[in-house]
Amino acid sequence: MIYFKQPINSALSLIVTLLSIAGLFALLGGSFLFLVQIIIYAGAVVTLFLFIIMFLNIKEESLPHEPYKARWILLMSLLISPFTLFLISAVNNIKFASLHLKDFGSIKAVGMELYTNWVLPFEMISILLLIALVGVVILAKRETNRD
Amino acid sequence: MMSSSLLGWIIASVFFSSVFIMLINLYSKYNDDIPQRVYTLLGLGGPFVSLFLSFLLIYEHLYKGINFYYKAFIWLDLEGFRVDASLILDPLAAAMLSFVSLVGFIIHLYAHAYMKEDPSYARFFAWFNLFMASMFLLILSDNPFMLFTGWEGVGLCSYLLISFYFQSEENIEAGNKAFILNRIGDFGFISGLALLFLQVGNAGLDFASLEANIHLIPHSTLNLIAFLLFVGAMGKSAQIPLYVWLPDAMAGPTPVSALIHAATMVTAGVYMVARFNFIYAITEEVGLLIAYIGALSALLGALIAMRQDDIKKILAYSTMSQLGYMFMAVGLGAYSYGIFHVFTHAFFKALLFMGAGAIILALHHEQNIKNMGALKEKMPFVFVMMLIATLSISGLPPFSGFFSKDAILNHLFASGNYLIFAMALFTAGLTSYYMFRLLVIVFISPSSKDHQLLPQAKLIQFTLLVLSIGALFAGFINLPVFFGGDEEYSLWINLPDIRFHLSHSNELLLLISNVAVSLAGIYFALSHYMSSSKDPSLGVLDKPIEHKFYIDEIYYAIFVKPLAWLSVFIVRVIDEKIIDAFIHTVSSGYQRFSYYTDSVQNGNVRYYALYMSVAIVCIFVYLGVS
Amino acid sequence: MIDVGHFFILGILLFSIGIVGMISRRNIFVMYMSVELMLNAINLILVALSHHYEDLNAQVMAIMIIAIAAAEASIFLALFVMLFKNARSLDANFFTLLKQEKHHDEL
Amino acid sequence: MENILSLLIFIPIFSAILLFLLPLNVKITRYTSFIVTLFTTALSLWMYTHFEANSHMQFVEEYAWIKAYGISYHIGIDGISLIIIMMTNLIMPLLYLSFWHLDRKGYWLNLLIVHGGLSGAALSLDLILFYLFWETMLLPVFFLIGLFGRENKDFMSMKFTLYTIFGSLLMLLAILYLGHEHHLQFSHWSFSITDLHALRFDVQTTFLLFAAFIFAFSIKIPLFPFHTWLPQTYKAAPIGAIVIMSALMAKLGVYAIWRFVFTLFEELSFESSYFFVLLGLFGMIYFGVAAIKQRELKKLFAYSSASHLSFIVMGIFSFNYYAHLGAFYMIASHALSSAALFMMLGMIYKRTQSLHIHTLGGIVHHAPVFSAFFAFFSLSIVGIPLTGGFVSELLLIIGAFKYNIVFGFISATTLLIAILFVFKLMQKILYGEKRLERFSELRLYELLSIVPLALLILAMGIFPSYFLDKIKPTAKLYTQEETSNAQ
Repeated sequence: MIYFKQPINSALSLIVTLLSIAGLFALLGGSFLFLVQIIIYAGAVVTLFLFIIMFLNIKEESLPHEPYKARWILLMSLLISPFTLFLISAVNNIKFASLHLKDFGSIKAVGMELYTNWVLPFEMISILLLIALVGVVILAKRETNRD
Repeated sequence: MMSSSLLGWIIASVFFSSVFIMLINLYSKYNDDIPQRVYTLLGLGGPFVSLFLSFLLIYEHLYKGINFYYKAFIWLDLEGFRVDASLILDPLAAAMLSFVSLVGFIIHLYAHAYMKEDPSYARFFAWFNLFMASMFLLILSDNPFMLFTGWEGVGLCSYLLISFYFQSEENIEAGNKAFILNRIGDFGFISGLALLFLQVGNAGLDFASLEANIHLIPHSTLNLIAFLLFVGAMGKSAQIPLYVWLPDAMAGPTPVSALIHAATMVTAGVYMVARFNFIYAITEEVGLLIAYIGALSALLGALIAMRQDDIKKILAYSTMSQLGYMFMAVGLGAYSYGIFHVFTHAFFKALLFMGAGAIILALHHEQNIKNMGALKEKMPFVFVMMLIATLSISGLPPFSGFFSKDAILNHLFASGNYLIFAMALFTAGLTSYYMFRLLVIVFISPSSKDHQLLPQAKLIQFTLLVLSIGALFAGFINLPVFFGGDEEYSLWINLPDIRFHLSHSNELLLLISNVAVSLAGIYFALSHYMSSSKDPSLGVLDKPIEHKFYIDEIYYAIFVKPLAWLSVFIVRVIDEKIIDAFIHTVSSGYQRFSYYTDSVQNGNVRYYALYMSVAIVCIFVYLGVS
Repeated sequence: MIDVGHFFILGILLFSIGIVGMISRRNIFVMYMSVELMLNAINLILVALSHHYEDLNAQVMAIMIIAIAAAEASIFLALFVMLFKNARSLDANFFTLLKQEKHHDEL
Repeated sequence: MENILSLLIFIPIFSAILLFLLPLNVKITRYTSFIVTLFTTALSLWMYTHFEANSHMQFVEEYAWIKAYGISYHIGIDGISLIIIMMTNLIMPLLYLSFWHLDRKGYWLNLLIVHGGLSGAALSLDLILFYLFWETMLLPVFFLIGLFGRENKDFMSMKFTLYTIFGSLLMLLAILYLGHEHHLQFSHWSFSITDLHALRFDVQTTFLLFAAFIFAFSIKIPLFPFHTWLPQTYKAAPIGAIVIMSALMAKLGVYAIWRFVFTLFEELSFESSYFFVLLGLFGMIYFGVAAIKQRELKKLFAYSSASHLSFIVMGIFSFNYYAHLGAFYMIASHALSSAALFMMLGMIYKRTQSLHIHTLGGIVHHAPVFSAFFAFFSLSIVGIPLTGGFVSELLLIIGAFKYNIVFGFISATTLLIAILFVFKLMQKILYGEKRLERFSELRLYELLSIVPLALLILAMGIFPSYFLDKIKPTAKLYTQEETSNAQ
């Protein structure tokens, strides 16, 4: 995903990744999350993404010129590897139980949780979404061409 | 000893008259003009009261034979350092006081006539009276610190009066030069005083206590002190090497030259050495040095005076030369003769200057003698007066100068310092030569110009007349034994003179030789200048004498220029290029450092993330290692 | 046998890839996608934790994150549109408004 | 009147704050601040008459302030702080008077704050309190230069402030270290100099602490080679700030050396006296020579001030009675003279908008009264007899001779150094070519602002005994201690 030159390729591979993650959610018993991931992420967000990319109709020349892309990625991977390795080794030290599929994370259970203990944050999220909506409209409508 | 507050009033009357004139004058700058007679009243009244009081006290002193003192207040009282603002009238002070107040008052009268037309009349008298106050303080003080106060005061007034005509920069330069050279002398003076104080000051700082304790000081230190004090005298009394200010000081009004730079202030050095006779009596080495410096100054002054054309400068060099005589005397222990010469010199030199002033005034401020000539018929009175004074300075009997100069020459011969004696004798010849040169060129030799003379004020003539009496007869008060007197003046002054006995025949021989040398000088002058005012050639000496031996130029090259250069060097190079540059490098080092750190913050969010992850990685590496 | 630990490891790897992409690339779209990737990595870990502790709170948190990500995505994209319109560029290096103008004071 | 010292410090500061907060116009501000300074002057005169001539701290006030760290509000006055306080309170109202025409409110307020800061710094006996006031008086000067200065005022106000703050920060470190050390040695915190006096350190620590203090103070004074901020700052600063810096603040640096460095590091001060006497003499000559060729009047007098201050430092490091008294006396006499001179420079600047020697000349033709006063004050810094300068120079020279005969001779050159430029200066601007078209005579308020100074300078020269009586015991106490240490 991070290597493609064209953003559209990246976006497509992101969809693949997100769908895979959705599958993993299902494996972990988050059936509601599985749905949410597919609908919102893969369905809405990335689609919006693709839509925007196409809408902008980005030409080859307006893409950034990145001659040292591979080098950057390699170096960054090397740089970040201690971090990753450390975390992995830390996780390896913990004894985890194997996956035990139970009826856990069903829509009902999550819904109960959401509307009892988490009701206030939930409402706030909705307001946040509303604000984002209004903000986007304002941003998009603004006369931006100053030149 | 008797206390008398009148002593204080001698100073106070002139001091307050000066202060009042100053205040009224400053006040008048805001308001209408104050009539001149107010200033005249104050300016002449002050010195008159002083004169009156002085003679009252001197009369009492002579009549009853007691010294007066007056303690005004405690000036400084620190542990072991007590200076009183106190005055004393002993014979030495009385001797000085007598002629300073008398000549001072006469010159005040003269100045009144001389300065009448000057717009700065008030300023002149303010400073003139301030000078009188300082001079009285110098004479009457009973401790060296008060003496130094007066000493600086006269120097300051001298500066103010030299640069009196401040429209011309030259005059101010002359004033600056006078003050700075005097200050160089003061540097020595105050160092000497400080050393003196540290040696014996705890026991009291008046002259009497110092004299009582002087034997406690080790000889080498005392020599140093004596020398340093003499450095002060060098500056004040225009001796080699600090004499160069005196000729330039003639830039001031003529009464100033007469009073300050001939009769009184410049003799303060001699007075000071006489005051410290208890030191100089036991430091013969320094005394000899003083005598040699005096002899050289006398000779140099006389040599330069031979070829000067400015009438006042001739007199200035002549003053320097006469001061040299005084120092020869006091250096070799003849304090009373030195003071006696100061006394007679005051009369005839003041007379010379005032006569010169009368001529200058009459000739519309012409000072070059080469432009004068044949004035004898036009100004007969002034001519007679000048003749008396010239004969007196040339040391011809029975004029006053003869007695004092003869006494000094005899003493020099008797003390066995024949080199000094020879120089002094030669100088005596030169003196009569250049003085008659002046007299003849001004009054007798034919003149190319026809001068329109201004009328003479009666007051000026009167003052000249009074002084001429002094110049004529002042010598008789110290009639030597040889002439049947008993040196009453010297006995009265009562200083620890060193006496040498000369045989009668020796004395006669000396007398003849002295007079003969003077006559020879007169003869040469007359023979040459009667017919023309052109100077005869002196061979190789011509140029150096004309250029005053290049001393001014040498001083300029050695002291003034390097100092100016150093000043610029310090500011431009050391301060700006080295120290400040260093500080700026340090501070701009911070700036440059910030420039580099600033470029890390390049506004590119990716890099910020990079730094963050680098930091995070570092933390994790650290955690992983530990 | 696959256990919860492997999910963690996957999450960590995804997160690292996100960081690498975020820093290495200059294309703002790719950078944004890297951010999304990191968010998802965190979500994955949260859900794995939720499974491990059998606690639903973590799942709720993941839902919150998704919601916020959605809001954020809309704003991001609006901004991108604006930026692209203004600058005709997708280069992150081009947008350095955060940077202060360099000026040389005396001293 | 037990709290008279606090009144002296806080009346100006509080009135400044009050005037700042109230919406008053410039005129009322000016009148109020002038009356406030007159009031503090009256208070200080009252205190002067009640000051007993002994070497103890008097009018002491001590309240705990921050108890946990032993910081107390501890103030008191002795002979040397008396000089500073009296000079501050005498000069400030006159300074106000000489700038009566100025119509900027901030000017007056800043001056009031400096006034309070100066008094506070001169009275504090607690190091933290001292540091507080030390910085209090710095900031208003920063504003004065930055707001009312000219030419490159921004740069110079920054340079001045950074330079001095850099010095005082080192001092702050040293102060904190001292308090900490007191905590270690006596197990409670204290910053009072009477307590810190008892501390003992090893040689190296003493040296470092000593150096930190000396560094801070020698920037303020300034001593060679920390003087390069001085001429340019003076050139850029407004006259009010210069009067304060030259007449009062610089003196406060000397005072602080006396009060803190000598008290805390008695032995080291004594051992290093040779170096500082030499530095003082060197500075005196160096700055004096530098002044000769200066053509900007403020810079010229900046160097001249520095020269005199180096001389004062020489005096206090000579550690004998006469030199100390001379240094004290010169603090006072030079404060008066330099304040008067800078005030007169301000008057020149007001009339001609220039202080460059080449543009001035022939003032005496237009304004004889002005010239008379200018000449008088110029002569008073030269140390003409009958001015206070002479007495102090005499005592300093005697002190230097007592310290070392060679140094004595060098110190006696002070008679020469100042006149070299003062006389040239008088020649160029008072006399000389008539370059100025017009130059109005002194006005009444200007006269009122300098006449008291002139009278005081004369009084100090004619009756020094009267003034010295109050400070004699202080000077003696220290030298006695020092000499007993030496034996």
